[in-house]
Amino acid sequence: MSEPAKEKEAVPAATPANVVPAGAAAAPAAAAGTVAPKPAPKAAAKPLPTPVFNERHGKLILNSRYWPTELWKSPWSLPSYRKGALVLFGLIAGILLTGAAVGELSRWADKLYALIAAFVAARHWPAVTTDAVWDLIKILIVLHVVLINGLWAIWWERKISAHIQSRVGPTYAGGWHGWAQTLLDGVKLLLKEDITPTAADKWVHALAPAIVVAPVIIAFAPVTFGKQLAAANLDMGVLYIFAFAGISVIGVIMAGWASGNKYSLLGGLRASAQLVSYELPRGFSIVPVLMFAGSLNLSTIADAQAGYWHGLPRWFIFYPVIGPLAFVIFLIASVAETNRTPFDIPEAESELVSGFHTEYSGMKWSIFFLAEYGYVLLASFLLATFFLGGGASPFAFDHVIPSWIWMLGKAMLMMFTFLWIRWTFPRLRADQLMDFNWKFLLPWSFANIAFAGLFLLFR
Amino acid sequence: MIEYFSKVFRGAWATVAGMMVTLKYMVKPSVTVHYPTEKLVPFERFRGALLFDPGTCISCNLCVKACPSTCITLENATIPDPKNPAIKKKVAKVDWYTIDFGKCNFCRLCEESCPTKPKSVWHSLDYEVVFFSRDEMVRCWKAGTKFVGQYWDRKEKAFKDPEGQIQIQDVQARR
Amino acid sequence: MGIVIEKLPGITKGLPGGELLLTTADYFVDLGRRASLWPMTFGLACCAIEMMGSYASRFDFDRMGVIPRASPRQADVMIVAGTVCKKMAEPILEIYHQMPEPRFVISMGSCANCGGPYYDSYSVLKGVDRIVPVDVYIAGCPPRPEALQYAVVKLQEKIARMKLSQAGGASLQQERGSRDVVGGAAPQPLPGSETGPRIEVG
Amino acid sequence: MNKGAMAPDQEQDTPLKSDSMFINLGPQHPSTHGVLRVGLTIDGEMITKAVPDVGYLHRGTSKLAEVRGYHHCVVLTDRWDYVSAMPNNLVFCLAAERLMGLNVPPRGDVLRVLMCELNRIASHLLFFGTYGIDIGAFTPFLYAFREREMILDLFEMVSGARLTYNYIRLGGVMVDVTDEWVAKCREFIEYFKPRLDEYDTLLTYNPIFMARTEKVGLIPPQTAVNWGLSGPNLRGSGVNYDVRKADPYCGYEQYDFEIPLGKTGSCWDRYFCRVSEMRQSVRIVLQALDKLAPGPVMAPGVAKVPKPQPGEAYAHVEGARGDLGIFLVSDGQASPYRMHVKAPSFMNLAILQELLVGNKVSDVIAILGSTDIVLGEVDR
Amino acid sequence: MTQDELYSKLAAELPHLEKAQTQVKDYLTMRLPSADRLLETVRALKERLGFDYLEMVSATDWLGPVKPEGYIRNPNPIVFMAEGATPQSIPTATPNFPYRPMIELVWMLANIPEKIRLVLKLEVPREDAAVPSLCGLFKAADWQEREIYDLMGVAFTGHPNLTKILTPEFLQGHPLRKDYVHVKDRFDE
Repeated sequence: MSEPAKEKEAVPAATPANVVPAGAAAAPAAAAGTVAPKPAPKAAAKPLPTPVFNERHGKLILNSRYWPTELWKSPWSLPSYRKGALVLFGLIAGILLTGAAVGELSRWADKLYALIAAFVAARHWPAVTTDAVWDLIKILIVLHVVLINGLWAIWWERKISAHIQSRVGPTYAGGWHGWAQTLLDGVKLLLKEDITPTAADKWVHALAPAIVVAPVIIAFAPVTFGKQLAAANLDMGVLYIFAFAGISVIGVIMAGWASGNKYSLLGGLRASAQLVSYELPRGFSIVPVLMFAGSLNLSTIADAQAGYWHGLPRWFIFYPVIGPLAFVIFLIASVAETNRTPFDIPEAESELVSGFHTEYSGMKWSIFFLAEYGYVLLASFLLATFFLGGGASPFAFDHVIPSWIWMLGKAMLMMFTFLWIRWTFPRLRADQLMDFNWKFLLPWSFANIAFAGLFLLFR
Repeated sequence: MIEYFSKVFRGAWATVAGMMVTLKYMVKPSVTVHYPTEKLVPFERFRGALLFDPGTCISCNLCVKACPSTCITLENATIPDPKNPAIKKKVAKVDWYTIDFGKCNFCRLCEESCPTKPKSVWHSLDYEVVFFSRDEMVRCWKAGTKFVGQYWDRKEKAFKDPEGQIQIQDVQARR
Repeated sequence: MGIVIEKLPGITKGLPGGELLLTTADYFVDLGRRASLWPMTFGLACCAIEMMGSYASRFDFDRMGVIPRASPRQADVMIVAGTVCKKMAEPILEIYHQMPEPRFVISMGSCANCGGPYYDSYSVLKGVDRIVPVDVYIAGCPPRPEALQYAVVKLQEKIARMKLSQAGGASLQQERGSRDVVGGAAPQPLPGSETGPRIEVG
Repeated sequence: MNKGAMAPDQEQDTPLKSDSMFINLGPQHPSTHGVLRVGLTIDGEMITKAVPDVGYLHRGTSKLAEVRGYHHCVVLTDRWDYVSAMPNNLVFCLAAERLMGLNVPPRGDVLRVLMCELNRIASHLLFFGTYGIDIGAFTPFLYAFREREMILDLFEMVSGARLTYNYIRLGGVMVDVTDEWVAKCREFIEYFKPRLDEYDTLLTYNPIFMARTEKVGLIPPQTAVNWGLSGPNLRGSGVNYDVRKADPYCGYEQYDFEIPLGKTGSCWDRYFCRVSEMRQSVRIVLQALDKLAPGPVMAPGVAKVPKPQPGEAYAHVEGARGDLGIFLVSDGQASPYRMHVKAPSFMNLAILQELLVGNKVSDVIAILGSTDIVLGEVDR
Repeated sequence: MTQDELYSKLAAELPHLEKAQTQVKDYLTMRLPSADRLLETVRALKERLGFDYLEMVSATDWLGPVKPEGYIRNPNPIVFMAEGATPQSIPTATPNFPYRPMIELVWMLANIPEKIRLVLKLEVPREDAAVPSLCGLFKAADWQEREIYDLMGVAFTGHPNLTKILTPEFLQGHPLRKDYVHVKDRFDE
């Protein structure tokens, strides 16, 4: 069975010469009655037709193996690459143009409010109805920001991670670049069997997702989405957000404990330690911002960064030393707060299977993800507000693009940073995570407050 | 102090350098093959699903002996002896031939041992072979059966064409 | 959700316009189930490497919405990739029971199909369909990643044929005897049935 | 999941402590690399006892080999260390060739070396990727697989399969390589060299990765030798033992390469040994490509059903995971009378029961991953 | 060190070792006359001759050709075929081959700095086969001896944890013994 290759190659070359005798020998061969292999090939008389590649079930790639060496040599010669770049450019241009056409959203909001007020007045309803309806609309909008953000962020994360990893990500669901992937995942998860393990504490197990997701929705109330565009213009907005965001950790511990699984318990405990610790540098890192802005109101903080220094926007991140340091600490602490790599020890897939949500299935499980991405969005908006000037345009000459487009753009940029960090780094160990927090982030955030104080003192 | 700062700086630099690597690959074209719409054709030597040509087989039993997992079985064709019709005489033709794809190793030992030219049993390039029941794993060939063979459905007691196999080539190449 | 899926279709069917409603619901339910089949990261042997390969850049399972989940609670499909040994049979059964309905099983490679090269080994289970019902078997030793993707495409086609109004709704395995059953008897997931293929010792 | 599988008597082995807890890792766990089960008894964060439990992939290959022919056994060997099957094929063929007295032609030897080194790169790439996942970095896995697919393409081109090659046969190799293949191989090597530096940026010198793996899972050289470790696990401890140098086969003595050694025997050292071995393998591949002189690739007169003279032979090669040996006994029949596999992963896994004790729970995965075991080879 | 040098050294240091009749190809193979002196010999080899790396522990059952009852026959499930599957070729006994009811244990020791290996052989009777364990000298012997115990049924006296390692709990017998008969379990219906 293991003939030398040379011999094997030699045989087909010799066959044409044997065609005539083989054909003559074919007739008696059928009745020969022996099973011994005959060297004279009787079927060689009838040469087989050339193989036809079958393109019925999809385009066949014959000469390429999609090696990076051939694809990366000249990417612009690939039609798909050109098309992708064009689509991306078109999308950005379209969003900018739409923004320019729509203008400031707060203007439309005022008009809507006036419309409701006129409607209420026309019906002779009590005047408080106007505010009630208006608040209801704002609540619905904020609620949907969180919900739609889940759909969008997961899709975006899958696409971004895929492209980082030389893949393409969801493609088929919904047709265009898998836009409906998360939606369909949601449909499926909604209809999955909802398992409560026998070892679980039934009520706590069911309550935990709600306790995780409710604070993030509540915490979105004072977030500004642009100029004069916040559901609640709270004077202590920063404190409010931090206070509510801290509640979720209770849900995480409940989830870990109630599952009756050791991995979940470990995940829950790790999460509690981590989330509580990282609250501190996260809070302290923005103290310099508050000192410069002199307010806890998010809109005021954003407005305090308006204006330009010789074309460079007066955003807080551009303050020498203090700004970048505060930004980096806040970013790192936010990544840790959202349980994402490199700080994802509570749900470390390779160690704790899925951490505190190991035993959750179906919709309960997806609610955890909704909360996680809600926090990512919240952190992105906070980063944009505190450090990137909120809705301020980066260009002094720009008066066309409205503030909500800039705000959204900056928030998405920050979100991309979150994803980028996640798909680049390995995970820290639990004790190293604590070391990093207590020995690096926290001292430096204190030092940063001192720097800011000195700066303000000698300004 | 300097040591501390240099350590922090080095750590930060390594971190940023790592992020630059991922960013670099993000803007490069992806290497993905969009499988159901684009399909790689395997290389010529690929060991895909086995095919069999009942026309050329001389029923020599070499492939049966070569198979490491005894997934091949065959039976000689017989003709009645002209002198004594009661005695069946074996001829160098195959009566039927089966391959159990459930056991098959895809190791090419059967193809290498096949003495006929062209090969009677050979690896095609078809890799898209799935089954929905155990019956479909056993492919049978008789004289006149197509190269891909048929399977015996025990529930319906009939030979059926395999449905889970997409053929990449219409006529399968053989060495 | 169990009640909604199991009982509601029967009730809806009786209502006026119920059939239409069910058909529409079927469409979306099937769409959702088809588009997001999440397998477990559950490798046994050689085929697991090809399974990993199919998640990797060249073949990118994520395009079809297939992303691996580490916990069986969040998984829809179990890809039995590799030789199932008798010692491993119990954990596999346990994992299968931990998965929520509707759940599917893909048997990948010759070993999982019916023992493959270890057909006469004393410690290898002769096919994973002896302990769990299998939806799709893949030939190959190991199959190429495309073959796994093809199996997922076939599984999606199978899911598209699922109807909410059917009894049980979720379990599709009864539709066709995926176990080696003559006469289409209902599969029994536990070992101990006498319907498996004949095995002789010696 | 996975709860309650451990027998209660094993929990009672430790003296009763109110705060010790039993954790069952596997057999289905995302980072046990297959079907390994480790029973961990922990006291707080510290591991007091670790019991690796193997056999979930025991397929009885040694028993099966006693009724298979020699050519059939090569097919079985593919499936021990399924990540690097070429050295498996090679070691069986070497042992059987010693029994039969076959001499492989030079080109066959060069091809064997070439394939084994390519396969070593593929295997270490898989380690690189999965170790990244163990530590929490997902992207290196995808990058490693992107490069690995190219090697698998090369293998598919020459042998027709992506994992279970059955390429190295008794007396030589299955088939000769073509010029096109050689060109493709060179193209891959040229592409691969700069990628290794990127891996270093991405993972090797990443501060988080180094913090996770340095000073973790230390194996002193004496311990490593006493436990019979081999491969990068042994060399990570600084013991210079490589079968390619210590007991050369297939003409490895003609190649110019170095044996990368670690310093402290930590997880990072073991990891770095593998990454450095990839560079050395690249060197060997380039040399082997230059060495390819025309000639036969198969020894003449290999029987279809070989029946070697009664005798015993031992052959070992440096597989991707270490010193892979085969002890083959023939009684003159067409099947081996006894085949014993000395599997490096089996030995590398055994040390876990000592290595894990005293470490933190979070380090289990880092240590387990750094030993780079393949369960198919552990259990056979 | 070459093999001849090693042989002369062994003859001087450990005279009770004999050169084995069947040499493992390309390695010096020595035979121990009895199990009593195993520990002493290996300790001397380890401490005096530097063989501190236990490479392999193996065992061969010399009873005769393997019994077909040790394998599961899983016929081709083809209903229209009476025979089922192609019968396996079970090896037969080689004439004039010294089959005997003994189990031969094989140890392979290596001296890493000297690049030399030594094979030790020891024959014990099949019934209640027992040899001293090398666990005290080599940790590497731990799992290898368990494997041999599990598959071949050789008891290693003094092993700290001599339990099954590879085969499932319910498997009866030692599969690599030549007279192993597979007992149907609940997974082989």
